[in-house]
Amino acid sequence: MSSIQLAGIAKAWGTSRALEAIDLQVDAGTFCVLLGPSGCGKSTTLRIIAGLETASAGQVLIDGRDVTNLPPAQRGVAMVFQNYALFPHLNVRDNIGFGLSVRKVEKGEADKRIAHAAELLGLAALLDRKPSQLSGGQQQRVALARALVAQARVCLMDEPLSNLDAQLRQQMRTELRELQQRLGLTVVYVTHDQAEAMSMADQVVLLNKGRIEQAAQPRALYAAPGTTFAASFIGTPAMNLLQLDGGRIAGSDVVASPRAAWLGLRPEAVGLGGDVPATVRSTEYLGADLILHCDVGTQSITVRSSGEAQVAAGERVRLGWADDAMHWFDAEGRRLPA
Amino acid sequence: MSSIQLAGIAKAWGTSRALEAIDLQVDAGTFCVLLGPSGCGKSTTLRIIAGLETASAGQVLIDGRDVTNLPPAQRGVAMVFQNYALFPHLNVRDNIGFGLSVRKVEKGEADKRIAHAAELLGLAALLDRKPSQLSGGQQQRVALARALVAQARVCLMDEPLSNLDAQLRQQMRTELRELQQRLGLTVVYVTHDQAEAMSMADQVVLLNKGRIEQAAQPRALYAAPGTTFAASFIGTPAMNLLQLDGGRIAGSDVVASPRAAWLGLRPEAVGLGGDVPATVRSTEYLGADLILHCDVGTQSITVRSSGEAQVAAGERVRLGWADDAMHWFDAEGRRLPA
Amino acid sequence: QAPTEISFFYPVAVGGPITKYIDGLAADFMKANPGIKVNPIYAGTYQETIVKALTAHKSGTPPVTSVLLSTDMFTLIDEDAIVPIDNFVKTADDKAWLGSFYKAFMMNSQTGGKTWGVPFQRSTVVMYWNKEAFKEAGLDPNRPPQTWAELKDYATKLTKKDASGKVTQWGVQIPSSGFPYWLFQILTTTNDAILANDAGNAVKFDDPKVVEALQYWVDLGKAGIHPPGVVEWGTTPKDFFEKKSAIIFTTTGNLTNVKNNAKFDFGVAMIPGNKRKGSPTGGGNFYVFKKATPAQQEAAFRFIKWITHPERAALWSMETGYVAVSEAAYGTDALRKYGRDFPQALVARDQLPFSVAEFSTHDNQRVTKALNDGLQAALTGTKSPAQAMKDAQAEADRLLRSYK
Amino acid sequence: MNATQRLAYNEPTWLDTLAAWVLAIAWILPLLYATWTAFHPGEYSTKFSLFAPLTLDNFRRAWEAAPFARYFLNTTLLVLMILAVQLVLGTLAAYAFARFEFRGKQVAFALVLVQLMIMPDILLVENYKTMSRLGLVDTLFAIGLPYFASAFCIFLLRQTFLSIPKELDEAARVEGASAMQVLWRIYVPLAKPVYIAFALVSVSYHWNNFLWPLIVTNSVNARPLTVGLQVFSSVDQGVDWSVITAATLMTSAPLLIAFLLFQRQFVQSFMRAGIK
Amino acid sequence: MTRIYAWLLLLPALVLLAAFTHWPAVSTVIDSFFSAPKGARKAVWVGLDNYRGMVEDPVFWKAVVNNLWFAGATIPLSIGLALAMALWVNERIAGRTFLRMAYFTPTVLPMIAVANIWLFFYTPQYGLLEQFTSLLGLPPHNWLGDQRTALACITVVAIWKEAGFFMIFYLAALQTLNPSLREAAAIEGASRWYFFRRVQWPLLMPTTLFVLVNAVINGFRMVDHVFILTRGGPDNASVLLLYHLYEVGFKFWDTAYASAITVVLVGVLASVSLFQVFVLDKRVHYK
Ligand SMILES: Nc1ncnc2c1ncn2[C@@H]1O[C@H](COP(=O)(O)OP(=O)(O)OP(=O)(O)O)[C@@H](O)[C@H]1O
Ligand SMILES: Nc1ncnc2c1ncn2[C@@H]1O[C@H](COP(=O)(O)OP(=O)(O)OP(=O)(O)O)[C@@H](O)[C@H]1O
Ligand SMILES: [Mg+2]
Ligand SMILES: [Mg+2]
Repeated sequence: MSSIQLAGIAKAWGTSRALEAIDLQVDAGTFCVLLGPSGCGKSTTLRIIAGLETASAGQVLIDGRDVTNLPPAQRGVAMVFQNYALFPHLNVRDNIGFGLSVRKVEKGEADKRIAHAAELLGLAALLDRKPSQLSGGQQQRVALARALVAQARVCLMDEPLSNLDAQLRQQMRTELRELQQRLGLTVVYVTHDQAEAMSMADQVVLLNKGRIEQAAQPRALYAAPGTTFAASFIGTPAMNLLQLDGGRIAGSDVVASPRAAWLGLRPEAVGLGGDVPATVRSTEYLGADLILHCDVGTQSITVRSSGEAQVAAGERVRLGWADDAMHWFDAEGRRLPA
Repeated sequence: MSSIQLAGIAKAWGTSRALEAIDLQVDAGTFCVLLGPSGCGKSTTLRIIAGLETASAGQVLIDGRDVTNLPPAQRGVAMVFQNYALFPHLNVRDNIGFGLSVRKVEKGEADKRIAHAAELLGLAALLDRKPSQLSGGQQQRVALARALVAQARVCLMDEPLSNLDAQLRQQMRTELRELQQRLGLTVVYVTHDQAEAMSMADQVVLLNKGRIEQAAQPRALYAAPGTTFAASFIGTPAMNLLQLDGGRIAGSDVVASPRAAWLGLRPEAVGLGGDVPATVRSTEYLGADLILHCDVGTQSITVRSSGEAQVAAGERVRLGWADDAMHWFDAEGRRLPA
Repeated sequence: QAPTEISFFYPVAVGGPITKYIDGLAADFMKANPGIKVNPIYAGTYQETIVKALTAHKSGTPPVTSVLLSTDMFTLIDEDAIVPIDNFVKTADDKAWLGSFYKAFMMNSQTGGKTWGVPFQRSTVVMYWNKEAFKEAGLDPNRPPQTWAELKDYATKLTKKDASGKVTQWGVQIPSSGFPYWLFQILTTTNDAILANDAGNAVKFDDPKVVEALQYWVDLGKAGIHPPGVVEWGTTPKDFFEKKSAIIFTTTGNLTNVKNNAKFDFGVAMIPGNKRKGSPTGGGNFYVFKKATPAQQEAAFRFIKWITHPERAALWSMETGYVAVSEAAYGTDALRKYGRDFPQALVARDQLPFSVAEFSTHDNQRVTKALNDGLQAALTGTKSPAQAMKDAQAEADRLLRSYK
Repeated sequence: MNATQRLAYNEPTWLDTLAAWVLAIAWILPLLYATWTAFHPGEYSTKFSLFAPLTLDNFRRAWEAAPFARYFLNTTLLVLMILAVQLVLGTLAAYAFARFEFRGKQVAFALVLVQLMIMPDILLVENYKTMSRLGLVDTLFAIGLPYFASAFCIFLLRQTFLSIPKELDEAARVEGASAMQVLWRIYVPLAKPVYIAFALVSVSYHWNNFLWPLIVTNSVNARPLTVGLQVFSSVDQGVDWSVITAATLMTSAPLLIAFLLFQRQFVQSFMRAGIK
Repeated sequence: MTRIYAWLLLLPALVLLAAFTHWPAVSTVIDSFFSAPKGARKAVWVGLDNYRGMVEDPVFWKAVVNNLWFAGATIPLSIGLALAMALWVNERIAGRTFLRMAYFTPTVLPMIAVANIWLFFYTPQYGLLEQFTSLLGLPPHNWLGDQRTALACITVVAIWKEAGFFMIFYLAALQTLNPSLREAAAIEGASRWYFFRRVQWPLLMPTTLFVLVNAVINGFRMVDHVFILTRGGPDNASVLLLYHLYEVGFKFWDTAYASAITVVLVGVLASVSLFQVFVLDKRVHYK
């Protein structure tokens, strides 16, 4: 269990700058998720912590110790790769025990640790299989087991679930999170899936173009996105961002705030039966929910209503929302106090 | 625009039976989704329709014409493959126009059709790129465009979106569906993702172990799953299936139906504040929603509540649900009338 | 005292377990001469053996002695690789030994008044004929053709064609692949022409008698009694066994082979003469290398002398089919008995008095190639015999200029 | 499944099958001929008759013509030695080219590739000089030495190593493996098909190599099979096909049998090696 | 630090390459400017004399022309056949295992021995080829002994020896092609030929290139069979560059001239493969 600190970390390849002055504090025993769109520098950050990449500037501290110039093996970190990076020629046991045998951990001890990790992750019956004989979820667990047996203080994960199908992903999220809490690991976890970030993180670090856009607890991030970027990136369906034109929703008569440039409304905060007239452009049935895409003026509002609602495309509806459901942003996209 | 009919289609490889007597009717201009877990025979069914695989028994009719023994090219079908199967050495234009040039469609006409399809799918600016220079979503669109220019009456798709990331997948779903409706295509679409199936289909065909489990419209399927398999496969989080023991929820005092073996409850149909005592085992924050995993007796109930709810693991809560939210199943998993 | 060790390269050019014989001989020699250790090294074909020997020489570690083609003499002298045998001939016995070889074999072993090589596995070209074919053609099976004219006449009669006009049996066959010049010498010699001088620095390819000889060869082909084009040396004996050729010309070294494989009665005779009788000799000599120590050279000399002793020479001849190198060898009981049982074996010996040296000059391989190319050009019809020989002469003159 | 039910889109037609078989027969004809001739008396080497008597005499004669037992041993030792060294050196060099960044890499790689064209066969004289300077003439070691560093091997392994996902390397490093451990425990096992494929090529090349072994060896103790085989080629007495074919079969038998037994594995190795 | 490590890894291979490839090659170049040492005569500087001799050497030019023919025929034919073989055995063709083995066999047989078998095939009158052509009622022909056919004969042997080897590379490449490409083409109605021409062939381009370079190199170095079949004859009709080099170097012992020929040969081959590595390689890459 260790804390991680990044101080002024920057990274450039030639002239292209991937990261600019990242400052980050990950407390010991917490689950920190690096979230952001593709190419924003998540992997780069993670790899700099792991020591697989060298930072162009700045320092990496693990547990207060400056590890900036240490090779990966000496940083006391474990890592789970996006495609698991299991060794295809080794069976599950040898995959899990790879690091132990490299580090010449005594056989009895190694076997014990492997058995323990396999037990923990439900792999005990699969120890003699090759990775190719495992399902995606099982592979994922092997990768995790390999990271765990090292008993590293820090565990880094780069989109470990992105290759799994929806159901498995769901299940693995819960398992991962439980495990982290049980073992008290410090985890830095990369994903571009906001749902994953929200459901797992103690702290979500939202990256955009090599900078930290916002770093906060999931609830804080959801409740008070600091920028339109954060607002639209988090939540599914995404927050509606309605452009305001002279204090009204553009192209309509609906009055909003005169100070702001954008009005943000979460789809689940908008209800049918209010006083804002709208036209349903299309619907999306998801069983539990029915997603309505409506037009208000020139703006589009997505509404999440119950799956039992019977609304068809083309219908005219009236929408409504609570006052405290409104988020305001200025022209630069910065949040304005309510 | 064509209808498709499968009559008694079966397929076996050696002794292993992949499909057994599939009967299916896909109406012209509708969007039919083949849904099911891995290995249930979805791809096999699709490939038999395409003519890439021969059925061991049964007939395939397209627009009433028996095409069982025709080669793929003569069936008037187009297909989008899971990995797109784009020709890596051809640029986008030549990929889209491949079939036209095979069929020696006159140059002017071909160019017009390619331009039209590219326009439709927003590929106009990419026509000179190679597939390797495209993002996953763009590749997907090229594959779609290639299927469209053929102006085939039937379009078959085998998990076309499964290689895309969540956001892109979301967006492509909408686009695909819109396109199908605009062009009036008959689409048979394979997926193992129930959300995809629900949001896109006119008819969902749920396959299980080579048999049709249930074929119905999404709403019907969601509202009245015919079996516990259908019940648990569709919806996310999945429907709670509570085992009944002597008319009560197993391990508890909660009275249910004495006739049934299983009680099904959708997570969104369960509310906080009822009269069923439960313990929260864990929670999952998703922004808009908060998922609670609760224990009732020996059974587990998943509850979807609002994201704003403040419930922590270990808390004791009371749950409630409406009478008509209850689904009953017998010991064989068949639905019982309410 | 440690035994003197001598390495000895030898090629194998005939079938059978030759390496075994050689190893056996070396072992016998060592038993008789405990102070010398002979290390026989099989070195491939003749061509590969000289490649090996000269490569080794150039890099400073040649064998002490080697069996190489008699025609390699000039090359070896030019490379300064060998020493004359005369250096070691000291006693009267030695001199008698050196004088005991057939003159025909010594022609290739001496130049400039010195002896450079000792005949060992030597051969000559003879004529083989199929007696059954002779009978079928109405010829006397025991009377081979004696002259060019007769040869042509016989060959015409011996040539058989099938209904479609395709030849099924050629009258005569003279191989012309690999070393056509050697076979050509049976024609030039009998036409009384000598191709190269003793000093090995002048050739007479454009001598009218040479051209005439070549014309005769080419005419055999034109007459349809000799296979067209270049005839493969390696398959010629097989052609004979398969009755595809009634008369063939090839080395005496083939005798055992023909004896074992011909399923018909056959005869062996001297080359038909024209202006005179004659045939070239061929095969390998012993050479002693210069870079060996005097002690090794001396030991090699002892070995050579031992192995060419009549008894051994007779044995060697019978085992391999080579011509025994000295009169005395044919005087041994073993060979005499062999000759009685198998008189064909003696034809080569009888021909030796008429034999001439195998063609050899300075820059031998190049000059030879010029001749070979000319011969093949004429035989395949791309050049007239006169033109072919003129071109070959010009090339040879150019090559030999510096040795004058 | 009846004929009409076969979907024609990827099936070879009967014409393909015919052509493929004709070509295959033509390709294997020399081997068929060798087998025929080797097991029949000499007079049947040009005539084919069902009633030809069988014999092993040709093998006996071939076997006696040279010390083949020793040659077999030499060849086996030789190919194994060459292969082993090629693989070790090739692996190290390929690893350096595939996973290290250093100045002069391109140049060094080009220098390696040079050997693809300048085969040791052409440089006989110079190499012989070197061997005799080193006092190695007439040793198995000398036959192998010029081939020890194989550009083909380095090239092939480099390609393979490059195609191994970088994450595996990184994962191993995070687990604490040193560069050598990564090579030995990750790259080498993963490149196994390529090693097998290369082994096949290398072994068949050196099993059959002729000119250089001939030049650089003198004694039976160092001679490989092909040199022994030469006894039968181009002798004064003409070609004796019976013995030559017997010897050919005898000397190539180990390779042929190995290939027959393992052909599936070999072909698969080539495929998995993805040699392109 | 890693630099030193990398060079250490390369060291053994580079040392051996330098000793047995680079140094001999360089010293060959040097030798080509000297006369051949003969006996007591030492090598002397002769400048370009050896090269001038080469220009005037008709056999050299004959060898060049022959070799171009030889290479010009073996390269496309062996590659073409290899491709056809690979396409066949990549499918579910009857007797696939046998076919693969048959095609590959020549690679395993030693040329030095097998050339003698080919000698039998080409022998006039009772040779296998003659037996076959006479069945067809064709006139007899002396295949190796005729200037017009000798070169073709040795070319055929070379093709026979090479095609199966190249087949393996094509087969490996074909197996890595995505099978759904073929299905996609099938749905579009592409014939096999069309699919080959528009899809397989272009996608096999990198393999073709690799094979091509090997074929070119072999086109200039395969001479084992010439030693037994024709020895360059009749009248140099089938002489190839490396055979000529061998004759000059190891029969005529004109090592200086041989060096000059070596330099030319190496120059040609080096430029071919450098062209591949640095130019073509970049152009045909799709990934
Ligand atoms: N080795 C490299 N050389 C040059 N640029 C690189 C390299 N690796 C990454 N980059 C660039 O750095 C930026 C950040 O890359 P990074 O891989 O960290 O993104 P990411 O957030 O992980 O994206 P993704 O979600 O697609 O994995 C990108 O613009 C990328 O193109
Ligand atoms: N060529 C084949 N040979 C033998 N069995 C096959 C073959 N193709 C498919 N199968 C088997 O048939 C069954 C159905 O396969 P199919 O590919 O249709 O499943 P699927 O529903 O598409 O699964 P997935 O979601 O994993 O793609 C599986 O059990 C599979 O193992
Ligand atoms: Mg990344
Ligand atoms: Mg499938």
